[in-house]
Amino acid sequence: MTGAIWNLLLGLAWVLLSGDFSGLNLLVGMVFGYITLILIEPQLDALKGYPARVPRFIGFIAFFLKELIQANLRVAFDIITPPWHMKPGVIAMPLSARTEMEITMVANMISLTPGTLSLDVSDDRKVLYIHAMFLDNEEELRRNLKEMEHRALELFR
Amino acid sequence: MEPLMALAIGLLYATAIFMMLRRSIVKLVIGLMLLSNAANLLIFTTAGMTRGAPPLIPEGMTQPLGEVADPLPQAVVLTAIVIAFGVLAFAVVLIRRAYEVVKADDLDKMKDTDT
Amino acid sequence: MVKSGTIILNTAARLLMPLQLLFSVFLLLRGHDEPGGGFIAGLVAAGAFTLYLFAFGVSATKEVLRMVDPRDLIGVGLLLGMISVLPAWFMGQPFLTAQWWTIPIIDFKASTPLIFDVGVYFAVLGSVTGMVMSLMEVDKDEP
Amino acid sequence: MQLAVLMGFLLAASSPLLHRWFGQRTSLVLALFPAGLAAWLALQAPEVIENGSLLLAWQWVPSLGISLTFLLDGLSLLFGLLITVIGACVLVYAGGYLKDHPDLARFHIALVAFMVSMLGLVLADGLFTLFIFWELTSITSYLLIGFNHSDIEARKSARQGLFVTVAGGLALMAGLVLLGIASGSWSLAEILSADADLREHALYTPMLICLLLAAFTKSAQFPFHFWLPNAMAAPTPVSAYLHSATMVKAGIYLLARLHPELGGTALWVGILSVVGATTMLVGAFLAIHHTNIKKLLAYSTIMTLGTLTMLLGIGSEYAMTAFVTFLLAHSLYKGALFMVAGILDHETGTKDVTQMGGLRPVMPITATIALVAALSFAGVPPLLGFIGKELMLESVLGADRFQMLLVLFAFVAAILTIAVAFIVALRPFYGKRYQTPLEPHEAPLSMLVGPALLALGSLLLGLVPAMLGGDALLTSAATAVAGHTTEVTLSLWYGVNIALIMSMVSLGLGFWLFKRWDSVRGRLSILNPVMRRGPEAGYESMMNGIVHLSEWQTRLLQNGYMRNYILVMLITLIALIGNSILLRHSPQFAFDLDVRFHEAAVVGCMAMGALFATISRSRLGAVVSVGVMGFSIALIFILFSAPDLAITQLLVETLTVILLVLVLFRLPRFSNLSTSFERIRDGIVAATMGILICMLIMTSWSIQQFEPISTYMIENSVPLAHGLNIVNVILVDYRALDTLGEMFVLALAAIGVIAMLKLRHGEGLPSENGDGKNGEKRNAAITKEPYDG
Amino acid sequence: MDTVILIGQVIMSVALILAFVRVVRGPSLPDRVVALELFSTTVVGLVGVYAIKTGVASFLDAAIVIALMGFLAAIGFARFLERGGPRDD
Amino acid sequence: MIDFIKGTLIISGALFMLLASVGLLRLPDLLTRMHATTKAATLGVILVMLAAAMHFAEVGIVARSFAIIVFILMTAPVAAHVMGRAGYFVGSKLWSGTVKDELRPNYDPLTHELKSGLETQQNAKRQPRETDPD
Amino acid sequence: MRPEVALPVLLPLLSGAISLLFWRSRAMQRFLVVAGTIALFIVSLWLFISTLSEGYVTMQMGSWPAPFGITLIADLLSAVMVLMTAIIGLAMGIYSLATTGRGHEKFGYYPLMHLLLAGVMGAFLTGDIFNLYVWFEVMLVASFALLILGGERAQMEGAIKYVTLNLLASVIFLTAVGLLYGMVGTLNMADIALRMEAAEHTGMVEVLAIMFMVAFGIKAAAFPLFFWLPASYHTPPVAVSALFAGLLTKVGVYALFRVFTLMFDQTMGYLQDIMLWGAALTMVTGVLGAAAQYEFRRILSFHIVSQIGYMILGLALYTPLAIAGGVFAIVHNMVVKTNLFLISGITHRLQGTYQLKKMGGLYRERPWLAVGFFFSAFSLAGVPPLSGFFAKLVIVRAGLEAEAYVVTGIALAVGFMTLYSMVKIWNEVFWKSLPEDNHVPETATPSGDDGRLIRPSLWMMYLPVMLLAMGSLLIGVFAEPMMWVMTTISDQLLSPAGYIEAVLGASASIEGALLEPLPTGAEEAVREKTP
Ligand code: NA
Ligand code: NA
Repeated sequence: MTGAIWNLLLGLAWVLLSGDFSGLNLLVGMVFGYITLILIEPQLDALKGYPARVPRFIGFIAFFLKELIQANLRVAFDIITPPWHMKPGVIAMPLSARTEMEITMVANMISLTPGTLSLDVSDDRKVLYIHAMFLDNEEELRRNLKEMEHRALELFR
Repeated sequence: MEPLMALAIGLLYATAIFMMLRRSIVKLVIGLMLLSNAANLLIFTTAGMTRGAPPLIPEGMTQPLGEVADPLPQAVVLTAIVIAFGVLAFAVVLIRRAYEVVKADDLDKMKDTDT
Repeated sequence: MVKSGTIILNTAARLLMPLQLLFSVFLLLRGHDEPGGGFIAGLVAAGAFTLYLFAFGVSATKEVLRMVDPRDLIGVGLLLGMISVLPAWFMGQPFLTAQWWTIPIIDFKASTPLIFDVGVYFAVLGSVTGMVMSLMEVDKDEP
Repeated sequence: MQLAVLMGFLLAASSPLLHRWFGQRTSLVLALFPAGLAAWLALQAPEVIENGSLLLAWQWVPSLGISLTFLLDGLSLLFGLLITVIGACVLVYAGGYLKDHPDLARFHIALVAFMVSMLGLVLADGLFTLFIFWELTSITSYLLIGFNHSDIEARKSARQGLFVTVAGGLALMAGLVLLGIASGSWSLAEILSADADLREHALYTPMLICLLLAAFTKSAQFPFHFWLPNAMAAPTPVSAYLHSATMVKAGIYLLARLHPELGGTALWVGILSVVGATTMLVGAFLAIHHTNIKKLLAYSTIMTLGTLTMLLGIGSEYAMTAFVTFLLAHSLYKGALFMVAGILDHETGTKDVTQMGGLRPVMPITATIALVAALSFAGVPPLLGFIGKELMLESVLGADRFQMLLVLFAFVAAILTIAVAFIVALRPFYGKRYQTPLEPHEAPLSMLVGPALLALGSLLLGLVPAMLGGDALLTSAATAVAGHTTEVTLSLWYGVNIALIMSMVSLGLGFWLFKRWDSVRGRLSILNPVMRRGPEAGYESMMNGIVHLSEWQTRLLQNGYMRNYILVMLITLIALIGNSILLRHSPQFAFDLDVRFHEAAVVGCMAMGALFATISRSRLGAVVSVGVMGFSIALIFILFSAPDLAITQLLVETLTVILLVLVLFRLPRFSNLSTSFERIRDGIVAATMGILICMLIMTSWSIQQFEPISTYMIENSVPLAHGLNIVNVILVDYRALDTLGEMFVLALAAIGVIAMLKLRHGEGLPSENGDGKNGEKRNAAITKEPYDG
Repeated sequence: MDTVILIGQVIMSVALILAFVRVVRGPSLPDRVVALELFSTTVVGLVGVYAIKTGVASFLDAAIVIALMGFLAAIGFARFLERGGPRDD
Repeated sequence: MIDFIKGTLIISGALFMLLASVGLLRLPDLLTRMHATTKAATLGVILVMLAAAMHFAEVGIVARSFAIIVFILMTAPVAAHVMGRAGYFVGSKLWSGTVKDELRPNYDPLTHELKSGLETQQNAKRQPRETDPD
Repeated sequence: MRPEVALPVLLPLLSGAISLLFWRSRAMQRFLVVAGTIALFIVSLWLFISTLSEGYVTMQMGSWPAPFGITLIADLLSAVMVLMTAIIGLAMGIYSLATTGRGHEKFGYYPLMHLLLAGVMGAFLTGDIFNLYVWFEVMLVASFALLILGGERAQMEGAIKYVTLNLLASVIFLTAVGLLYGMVGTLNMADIALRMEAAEHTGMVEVLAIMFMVAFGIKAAAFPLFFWLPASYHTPPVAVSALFAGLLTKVGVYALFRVFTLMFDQTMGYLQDIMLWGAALTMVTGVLGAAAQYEFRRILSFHIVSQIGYMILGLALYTPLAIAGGVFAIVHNMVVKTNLFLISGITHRLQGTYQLKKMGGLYRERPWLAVGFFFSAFSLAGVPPLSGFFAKLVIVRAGLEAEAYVVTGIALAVGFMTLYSMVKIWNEVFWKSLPEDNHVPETATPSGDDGRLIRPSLWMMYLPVMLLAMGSLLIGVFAEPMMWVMTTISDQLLSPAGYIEAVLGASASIEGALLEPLPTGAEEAVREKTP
């Protein structure tokens, strides 16, 4: 993520320096920034793996959007058709993610996807408490969540 | 549009004044917030409202394309909003301190300095 | 008392604050031509610090600000505002008459209105941050 | 001369300095000043007598008609001489009376300042100059009466004297302005010499009433007389000078001064004769009532002042002659008697006449002076007082109106006066010797010179009236008062007439009364309840009334209930606007509704947000609701072409909500404190205001007929200001001064907030620990703790 | 296209109103705050549609600001709740 | 064609927002309502912004639209998390149909400690919450 | 390019900003307050001299021609107000050095003071109605902050009322500005004056006049809008009270004078009576309010209200002489009322209380203080030949000339009541002996061996007091030049053409401002801009 910020920063710096505040220019700046980051990756630990992540990131977005739409449709269906079929509940999901950044990403993904909402992380950061709307099939839910976590973590590792 | 706004602003003034007449200092502050918003909207409205033509000039031109909304009331309201924000922030903290000192959210308990 | 901002909030704040600050600078610099300007930018920046304050508390935010007290920011802002008033005087024009200079190398148009807007930015940033910060500061020492 | 008068104020101010140089002899040094002035006046006398008047021009504030021009005619010359001569005597006397008093220097400041003011008063030609000096005499008199300021009675009396005279002063101001307006001039000389008859003027009556009020209060006419006896709380030299010889005669002076222009009408004659006569009788009667020597003299002064007023009211040529003669005689003997009273008080330690007696052997000179002065007072030939009384009775007998009443009053007063004179002058010195608090000795020379001189004056002017040009001076004065030439020839013998007979009879009766004084006084005490309800009681209840009124008003208006304040303000606004737009004019506007659904929805959300914020029972519900309103407003700004505004509104709204939330945490929940009556009342006021505002917006928007100035701003935004965002260009260029002020507002609010939160409980104030380090330490200690969210 | 935009605006306006209803109904503070969040998000949508309708891209700047700063209020309320403020207030 | 896509995006975006608000209004408790708002509203914004991006088809504006999408995606879940957590901890009532609560037993309302439950290798039992005492 | 018209605003802003930047350095702030106020005094004097010789001095800020930019303009009234403000500021600067606690110094006392002065100056000099609002707010927020400095209970209670009611006034002001702009499309006051003459809806003109009257009436503390003043002015540190007393309400009065002579002169026919009775009731209620009080500063506060009545009476009578008198009263009051508050501060320092009943003995103890009080108090009561007398005389004369007998009578009676209160203070504080039970607190009186204040700082408190007392006397002695200035002011005010010309140029006329002729017909009369 640091890499992304740096990339954006560089892009903006480009925009500023060139004095051309158009979006096209920003995109150009971003591209140049990306190239720069590839070049300086070896020097900075924080940037490790960033260049490689960008393609994976785009793939992830596609996956994520699919999930998002799916989830919404299901929720929509349940909202509009009483009586409610949902079986909400709070479950604890053991986390593979370790760093704060990873945990946050995973938690946010989960919040945005299938009928799940991250409530909190335990103090020892081992467990993420999730409010789920459809606990009909808890095992499948946990599996899906794990897959989501796995895909997200791929981006960072 | 302006007549509808006039009605709404009238309502805003009324609610603001009603809140300012309460005994609770919290309500008083909410009243002040409503009041300053109402005044800002009033300035914005009386000058006339224009749809979809912000006072911006496109890049590379010297005059806007066609008629644009009057920018002056906007600037005036912007100034007024920020001023009102400063004043309200002050008022908000003031009621907090007043409550700390007087220990009551009741203006009737704050009349010792007058009588 | 509940413990400090959660991991999620903290991380988000750490991510969002620089983004918001950057965005605020963006708003500041293009304010003369597009929606934005010193006030808006200053408020966004103040919002950024507020987020950071909520997530990490006062002392951590003070560390981020290093030795700079919000009151210094206010002072700098006001002073910049005043400084932009004066150049016209030396040119024999009424106060606040805009002066425009082109900085040669980067072809950047500097002007007193820009300095003025930057002054506004700092004054707003300092004021709002100062208010929120001192509110939170005193909140802690009471039951 | 003006310079001399003004220098007098400097001299007064420098009196502490003089005390450092001359010590106890300062009084003598200071006395040189009035003596010099007296000499100067005396030198002018021939010219004045020759020409009638002398004008010494000196401008001050010509645009207001205020000049320092002095008008020197017979009247002012007479008064001027009295003021300066008696002033010199009193200064010398005071040097003895207040010897070693720690506050003597301050006394001199006030006394000299008073003397100068009084002189200015009688010499002033400008109406407002007269007023200025008039007020100065009141103020200096206040300081002198309150000389013993640690004594509550002195303070009260000083205040009373001041209030009564200043109240009159205000009437004087009004009267003089009216006089000026009516006559078209602010100069006495011009007014007196003008042809126009002010008596016919529409403003005559109000003007006269104002002026009379002024004169009556200053000269202690009934029913304003009560302050004068109380003023006896002043040191005796003050009483001698201010409250017999000079200041109290300022009102008389005013009447005399204006008599040629305003006198002689039925109103004038009626008021002056009746009030004067009443005052005369009341004064004389009350004098008998008291045993305090100074009070006796004070009431007898009131009697004299009444007499003088009455004479001015009668207004005949005789009366004029009597007026000037009586005036002069009274000043001389009463000044002397007061000083004698002071000597007695000083030497015996008491002011009670009944506690003195047989003092003649120990203080023979004083006794002689007292005798001479008292005989003049009593109107015994061959003293000046006799001539005065003779003329007075003559005038009364010749009065056109109220003749019987005046004669009766005058006669009774004469008897009482004689008794008083004997009580004052004979009782302490003759008869049985009483034990007094102090062992009496003859007074020091400094205290004897003054009264002796004055007593001598009474005697000599009686024996040889023409001496020192007495006749000429009085003629000149009488001429000035009458407004036409009035020859005064004083003589001890006018032949046997009714006046003489009355005089002699009264002498006898007066002596009889003196003999039976103690028993008469005892019998008079049954009148005490009546006297307690006199004018002074009226004054007291008025003073109390002011305080009660004040308390009532404060309870009514400034009652601490802020909603009442707001209500009053709003109702004022509503009433004024409503009256104007609904009753005086009619609102005119077109109701042209061109609204899209989403706009209506947003405006509705905004309005409902506001409404819910007011009716919500939950504070944070209200805050959220206000947030909704804020977002709606932002959306309205967007929908109507104001992106900058929308962004600002959004940010401000968010930050306001955050501040509120931070603060509300500390505050209690909403509670319903108002009654339903209050809610309905407030609701009506609020709704009325809302409707008015709605109407005003419609009207203002409908009647726009001018090109807005922003057209110029739009046109020149790029060419001249080099900016595409016109709103921002306005903010940082066209109207940068607004923005400059605005950023300071925000900064100020922040300073205020920070100070409010961090500077507290006396923390950091000098009284605590020097420089407020403790507060810092406390905060520092706290910030070390882990943040608790 | 205009019709589509109009329909979109109407739908979103209804969404705004419904969100506001939740603000009014509460019952607890978190409910209201969530409704406020939704309100602000809906405003972003409305602004987007309005930008399309008018062709003024500058309006999107306001949307950016809401997207970036709008959630601060919610965080403020959360802090209030976590510090022990009454939730049904 | 472009117009059709734009139109579809706008209408569907608007419908998702409506969906979110209907959900907000109709769903039974705080947490379920938050499901509706976070997901549906976010999606709605995304769709509308995609439409805007298509409409303007200028790089700068497209970038802005995407910025909005990114920002919403970054902030919405954070807000939801913070609010949900706060709401849950201060005791918002859960819907009676709630089938499971693994958090409650691991949370100490006095110290505000939140255990993972993995300390003792013993997972929390299914334990719907009692009605709120407040 | 006339810098002197802008410098009185810009200098205190600059010194305020610098002072704020140096908030850590006490010495620097103390230096700045002296240097700043002296510099301010010098430029104000410069401005005064310029206006004396030229009548009007203007500057178009940012070189934008009027009415498009913001015009700063000084006529003689502005210049006099500016000069008086600078004098008060200087006096307060010196006085504050001796009275301000370190805590206050650390938390912005001096910057607030600079900026308060800046706000006041701005209000006096601006020729733009919205800019006037901005300066009002600068002044107001600075006063808010000064008012609560210290955070005592009384301060908080007072501040809530002060803040609320003043905000109400600000909102009314702002509302009026909004309606005004909607109607005439301009903010420049000279331009407004021109357009108002041509405005078609006289009812609306009248309503606007009323709104300004009420808004400024609240700021000026006129009846029945004064409640905030007696509720709050006695609560802050005394230097702050004095500053407020001298400056704040006068700005409201100034605004009334400005607005009703320039913009709304045609409404005076109707509003005159309202104002006249408002003025009379202001005088009476103010002075009556004080009668029952026994707290030094509360008495003085009520008297501020009463004196405001005199000033408004001057405006309400609306004759040349009356207006001159009104302005005279403003000038006089600024000097004297400030001074009385300063004196109350010294007495408080000496005796540790503001309660008259607990004080006493200062006539003997502190003769010079007594002299200072005596002059100021009796000047307030209108005793000649001090400044107050001339103010009163001019107004009374004007009132009687205008045949407003009742109101003039009230004005005179109020003079008497003023004396009543002043004598009460004099009797209690100076003449009466110190009551046995007043144990002067240690903190209030850093005392020497004889119980007297021996700090060197006392002279810094005395100096301004004596100078201002002297000022009151000098105004009286030099009443003629004063009157010349006042008459010139009233001439300028009553013939606003000069002002308008100074702002807009000689060719100013309303034709240029009018819109294209509107089509006839009721519907079209409504402006339609919406597409
Ligand atoms: Na005019
Ligand atoms: Na006019």
